[in-house]
Amino acid sequence: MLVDIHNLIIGFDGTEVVRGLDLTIQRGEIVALVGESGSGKSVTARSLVGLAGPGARVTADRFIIDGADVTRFRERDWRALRGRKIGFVLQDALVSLDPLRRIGQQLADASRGRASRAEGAALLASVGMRDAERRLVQYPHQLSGGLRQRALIATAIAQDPALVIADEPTTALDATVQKQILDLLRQRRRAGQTLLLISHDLAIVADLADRVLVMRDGEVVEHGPTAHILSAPAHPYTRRLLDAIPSPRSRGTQLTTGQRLLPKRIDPLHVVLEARHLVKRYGRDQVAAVDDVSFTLAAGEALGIVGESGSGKTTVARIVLGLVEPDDGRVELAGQPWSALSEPERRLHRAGIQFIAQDALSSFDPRYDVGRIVGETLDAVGVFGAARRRRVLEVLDAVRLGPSFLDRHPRELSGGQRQRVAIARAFAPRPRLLVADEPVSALDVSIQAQILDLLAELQATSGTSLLFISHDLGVVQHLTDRVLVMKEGRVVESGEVGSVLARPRHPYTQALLEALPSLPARVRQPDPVLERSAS
Amino acid sequence: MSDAALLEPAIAAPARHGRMLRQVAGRVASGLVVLWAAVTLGFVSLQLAPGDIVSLLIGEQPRTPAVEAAIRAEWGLGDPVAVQYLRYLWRVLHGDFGRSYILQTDVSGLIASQIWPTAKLTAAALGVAIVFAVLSAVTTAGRSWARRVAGSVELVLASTPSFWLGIVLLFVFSFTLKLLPVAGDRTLSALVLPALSLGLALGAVVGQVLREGLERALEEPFALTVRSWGTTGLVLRVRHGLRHAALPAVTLTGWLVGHLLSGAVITEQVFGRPGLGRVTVEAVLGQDLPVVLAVAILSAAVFVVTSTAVDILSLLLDPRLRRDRS
Amino acid sequence: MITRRTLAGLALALAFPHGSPHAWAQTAQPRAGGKLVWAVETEPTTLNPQLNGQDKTKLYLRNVYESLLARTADGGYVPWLATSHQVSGDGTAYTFTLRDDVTFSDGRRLDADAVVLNFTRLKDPAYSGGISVGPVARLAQARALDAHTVEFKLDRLYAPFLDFAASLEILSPGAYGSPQLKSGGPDIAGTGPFILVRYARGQEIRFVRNPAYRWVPATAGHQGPAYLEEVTYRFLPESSVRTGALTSGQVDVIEGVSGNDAGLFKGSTQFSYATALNTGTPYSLFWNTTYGPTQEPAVRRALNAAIDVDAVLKAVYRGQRTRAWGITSPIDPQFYDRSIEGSIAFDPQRANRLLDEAGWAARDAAGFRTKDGKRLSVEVVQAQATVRDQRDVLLQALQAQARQNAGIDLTIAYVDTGTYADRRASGRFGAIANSNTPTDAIDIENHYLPLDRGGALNYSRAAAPELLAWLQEAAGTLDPKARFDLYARLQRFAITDQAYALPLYEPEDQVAASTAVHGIGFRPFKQLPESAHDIWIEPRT
Amino acid sequence: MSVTLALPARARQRRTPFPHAAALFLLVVAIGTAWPQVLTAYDPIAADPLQAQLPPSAVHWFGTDQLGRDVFARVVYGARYSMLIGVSAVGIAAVSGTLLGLAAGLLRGLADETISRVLDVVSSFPDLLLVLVLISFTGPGTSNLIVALGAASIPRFARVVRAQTFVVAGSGFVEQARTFGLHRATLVTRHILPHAAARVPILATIGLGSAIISAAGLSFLGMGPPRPTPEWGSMLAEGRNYLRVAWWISVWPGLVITLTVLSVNALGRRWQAAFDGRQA
Repeated sequence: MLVDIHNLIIGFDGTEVVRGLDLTIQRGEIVALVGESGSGKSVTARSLVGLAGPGARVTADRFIIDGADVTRFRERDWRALRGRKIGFVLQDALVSLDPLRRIGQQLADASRGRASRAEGAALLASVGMRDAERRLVQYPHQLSGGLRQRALIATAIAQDPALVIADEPTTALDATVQKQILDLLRQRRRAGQTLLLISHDLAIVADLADRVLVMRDGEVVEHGPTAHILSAPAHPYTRRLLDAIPSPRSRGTQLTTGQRLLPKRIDPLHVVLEARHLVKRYGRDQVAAVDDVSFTLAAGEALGIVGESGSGKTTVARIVLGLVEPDDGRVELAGQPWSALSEPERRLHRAGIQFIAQDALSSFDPRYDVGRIVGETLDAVGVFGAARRRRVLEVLDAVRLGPSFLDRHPRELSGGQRQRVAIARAFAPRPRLLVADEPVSALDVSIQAQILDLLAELQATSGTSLLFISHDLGVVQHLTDRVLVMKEGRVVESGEVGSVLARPRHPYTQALLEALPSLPARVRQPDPVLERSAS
Repeated sequence: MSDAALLEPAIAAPARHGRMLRQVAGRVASGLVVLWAAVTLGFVSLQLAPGDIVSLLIGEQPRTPAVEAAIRAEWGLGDPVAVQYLRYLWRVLHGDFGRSYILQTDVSGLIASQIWPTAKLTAAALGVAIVFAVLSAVTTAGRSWARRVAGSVELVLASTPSFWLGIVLLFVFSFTLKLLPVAGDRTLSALVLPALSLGLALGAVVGQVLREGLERALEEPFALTVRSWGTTGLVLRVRHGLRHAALPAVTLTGWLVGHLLSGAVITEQVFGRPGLGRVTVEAVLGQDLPVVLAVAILSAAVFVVTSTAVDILSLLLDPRLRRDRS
Repeated sequence: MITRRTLAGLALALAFPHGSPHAWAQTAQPRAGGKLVWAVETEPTTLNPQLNGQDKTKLYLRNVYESLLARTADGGYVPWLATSHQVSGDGTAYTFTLRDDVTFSDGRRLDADAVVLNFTRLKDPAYSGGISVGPVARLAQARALDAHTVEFKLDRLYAPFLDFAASLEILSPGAYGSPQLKSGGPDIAGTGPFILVRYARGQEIRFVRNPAYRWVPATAGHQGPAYLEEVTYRFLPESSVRTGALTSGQVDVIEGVSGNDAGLFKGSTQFSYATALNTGTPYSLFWNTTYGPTQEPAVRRALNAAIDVDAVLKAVYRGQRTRAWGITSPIDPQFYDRSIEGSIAFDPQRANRLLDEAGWAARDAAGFRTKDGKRLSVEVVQAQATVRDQRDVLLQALQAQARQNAGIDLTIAYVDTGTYADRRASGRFGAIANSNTPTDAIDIENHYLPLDRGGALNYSRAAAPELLAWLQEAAGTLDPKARFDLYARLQRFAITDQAYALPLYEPEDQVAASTAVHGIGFRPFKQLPESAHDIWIEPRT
Repeated sequence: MSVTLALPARARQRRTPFPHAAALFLLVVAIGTAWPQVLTAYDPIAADPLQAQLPPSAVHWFGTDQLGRDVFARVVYGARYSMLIGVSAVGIAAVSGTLLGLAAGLLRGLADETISRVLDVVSSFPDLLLVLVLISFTGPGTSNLIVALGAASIPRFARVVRAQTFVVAGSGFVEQARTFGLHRATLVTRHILPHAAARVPILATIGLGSAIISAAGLSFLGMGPPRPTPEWGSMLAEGRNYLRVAWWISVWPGLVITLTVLSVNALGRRWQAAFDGRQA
């Protein structure tokens, strides 16, 4: 047995963030720790290399790594263990590798100066990097995200450790790149590498891990073989996590409750938004970020734009919002010119088109409380005084935030609550069109589920059209009616969600779909425990 | 495929091409503009100087028409202003800053003879500042009590006027303990107190920036990665952290070189050291404009040189600023 | 005919705690070699000794530049570059016979033409500015009678001329073609025991021994070249810094010791300390008689009575300076009339009574006297460049005295040299404080001749006809007794009757040195520190 | 010499020591500035030659100086000049700097380019030297000192405000606010100005510390108010020659300058920490 931990407790300043955790890892096995943010999974992983953090108090009844009792370890013992017995891979190598040192230098550092140039190149080759010699003299920022992550993995295995811990190794990556990294880890597993995988995403671990531990609030709520946990989860939390993952199957139902959504009132004859041949170029070389993009959006309809980073989807959103002028093409709102208007003219109509940004917090004036934030959109429609207060309370109530939130400051709110405030603000002036740019991608999956349910509900009840930008195919197919797949500024495929995703014609769409991790089918059981109130 | 997840890619990649070279070139160009502005300012101020040039020249001697005529002829004051301006530019281009009316001497020669003691003092003070900053930052970053003590010491040092620090150091080390000489610029020991009183305040400020940078670097995810390789704390601090922290500190230090120059003005006065500072003070008090302006132009030139050096040093320190080779 | 001044003067007013400078020399045998570092207070405005009016620079300029005759303690003249001199019976022709073995350090020989060139060029205002209207203006013609004889002719008798001609520093003829002529410097060769090799402004001035030097004046301590190989004067304007530099061994000698620091060296076994009062006009505050309230004699008298000079000197200089009373130095062997001493009494009641009677009876909110709504305000204009010897502190003390004792607002304006010249020329100032060291009554002429008649330093702008009459009469006679009486009358008139000036203290030189340094002395008669020719250093063990 | 302490920082690192002592000390300085006679009965310019250079005692708490003036009284009255010069200089710099920076940040283009160039030229001189150059034109004196010091630190404020204006104008909430259809003037006054200028009072507080040091330094060099004005820097300069025999003449004013600047800096940084904490 490589790792044997019994009753692990980790505390900071008297607060226990991990309680009574048992973890065993056999050689050659892949174990996954799964949980949402704050579940204690990362600090557990870090405690395995003695890096739980400054001020951490780590105790355990039994804590044995490769036969050594680490409860008596001092710093120098830990240093001897790190890298040699346990390698560590963090998410996003852009910040997890020293940006000021060359890859080759870092490989040498990681092997404690023992790896020669040739060995460094061999290490890079072993993680699937071609041109290894050239990569050695490059800096992390000169590599693409996937290559960087491979280089980071190479540093972790430089001293051929018995165990590699990968903490969210693919979180910051695009779906197709994410798949490549997962394939690499799968390869290493086949080569007999022991792996401890930390993730918030049950789907990612589904076809990689042998065993799964599901953590919540510092405790393991359920553990067992992966297939078993995923197909027949015993603990309600596990079930809720699984249910919260949007998928083709979840279309038309609430993710949190499984209940049917209200039917949408789509009026295909009433076109709210029409974009024609939009083109936007940037930089001195006039590279087209958006290249001949056209679409229409009907009243009450939800249109998804999906694509990886750099596909131009955000620029499209900004053009639609009138924040960026297109170089060519035009945008019309309800048949009236929009992109052709001057800003003062546009101002008169801005109340009808509202925006929800990915990062809700930065979209709030830091000096404002919730009441002022939500009320500000009502300036444009001339609602002041008591009427404004009434409307603000109304929309806050619609997003399940009570009057007590009125004078709260956004900094004091959780991520989910902030996004609710943003949604309330967007709906306050009763817009005809809502543009949402990655509104849920920074949220944990259970919170994401709540927000998606809320958006679906409000859209259906208000009849507002929705332009929904996302990198996440799962979210898009859950929420939207039609979809545009963008790549390098162009629309490569579009149509009804069901048909596009069921029968993708463009190879890129197919690759995106393939990269989606799939969960094994399971019998859906309605959850008896209702979602906790957001407050 | 682009790196940064949420950046629109078209903006970044080609624009980075040669950006740094352009930045350095731009820096030098704006430095030249600064120098030209300083030179022109010099000419204008001579024209606007209170009292006419002749009375400045005559100084304490009684004024007779004969004396006046002799001086007018000697200084060529009859030409049109534009001609005088062009001649002035031409002279400055050739390193000729004219004559000091009051000191009866060549300004360029005067400045040249004063540079060395000032350069010695500022270099020593810069050394003190850097050594203090690095030691204080590396040994105390991220260590709760030590950083607090060091932080307080730095706050006090940064709040202490260098001239008073100099006086106190003199009182303690020279007058009371008689360990170090009061004045002079010959022996190395005579440089100790001036360099300390000039350098410590700057060292304190740089030290704070360095420590903060170091602490920020140590909290970066890569620090965790590096530690997971089994690297020792000191290696992490020196090899990885210091370089990150050095970026803002180098920028600050480059800016502080100018401060050292102006600080030298006072320090030289306190310690009775010769140098540019003393000449400057006397020139300012005597409204000896040619000397003041030459010193100003010189310090602007020093600024241009140091800021270019800082840009190049940043380039060496941070590959991300260099043009992309991939 | 050789005229020798036989009037008894004060021999030496030196304060040598360990005896005379020669007594130092007896403790050991003089030794050639070594380098000396001497910290001095005053930076030269120019190194050309003919143009430089700063007495504090003479101690090092004299290392290089020499004059025709030297003086003895009693005011007599002895040979130097000239072996003898004669004055015609009517006092209008002066003949000097030069040594024939003197060379300048640039290799040129000292001959009659060189001396004539020195004197005639000095008359050129383009070269010498205001100096051209000084004593040299009396010179009608200078000519070489032969290679080694020079004759100077005056239009009419001018008694102080010999003092001037004998003391003018002789430059090499090569100097007059040098770009350094006005600023002075290594290019300007002299005949002295040392050669100027380096001048770095604000830092130091360095001299090396002139090995060819053979022509010492009769007053010198030894024959032949100087003992020291090299002597460097370092400019340290702050007195505390100079003191510290000497005590920490950074320098061997310092000049200018503050009253506070004198005690450190007096009676010390490690250091010697010597002082000598200067000749010439004491440091005095000259009240402007043509501008502002000081036009009224009553105000000037009140000012002189309101200031407790003794107490102020004691506080500022800790009792280390000598109170002055008259128009010339108490050590002047020829013309000092000591009956003036004690004639100005500190008497605040009198001061206030005088002012009340003069109509300055009202007081403003700040407590100052006023008349017709105008404050009784006198502005002392002081050139920043000439502040030394804690005179800024002294002026502040006077300011406080005037305010506290008589409600007079004495303001002090520190101005740059150009402004100072403007204010002086226009007469828009309340008072100016100054001292200067010329001897043979040239100092008195400087201060009391009308502005347009050679009164270059007539700060009180006094133009009473008596002054001109007395001074012309005195300059027109070679009878010392007659001159003495005339200057004594002028002194009574200017100080006691008219209160043109308030004499404060007699400037002096203070020299402190490590006891290893021997042979530091003061010039006979003129009392400034002598050149480094006789100085030698004991080998350090 | 004087160095600005305004540095980006995170809140928890800026727990400055002795805030209460600093506030208390500044209160005393403020009293000295407003009502010096509350703290001392002596006249700061009354000289008594017979009482010169007395060491500190019950009668003269800080001793007497070379002219027999009470050093404590001079230090107390000196607060007025040092604070007047510091506060006025910083006020000039803060107001003009904020306006210039906001103009550059909002107008962009040619206006920004022009303003930035001028600021570049001005700030390429070390600030004390710039002050010296200005003084060599205008001559020494209190008001000249204030103007020169103020002018020299305009770039410090203008740059921060300009950069901040850029950041705020491009930030999420301003972009969001544009989508509400707010008028440009509303946008600037409601969302941009308060944030762009938010740091100005803090900068000013910290700038006050360096202004006091610079002012004292210039007075030390003889460019401040004329004597016998009891300005701290010129007291230091006057007392320097008496250091060996009467340390108290220069040590007290120096100590008071240091404590004042230290207090201002400590409070300024605490404020900055709190501000950064709110921002984070």
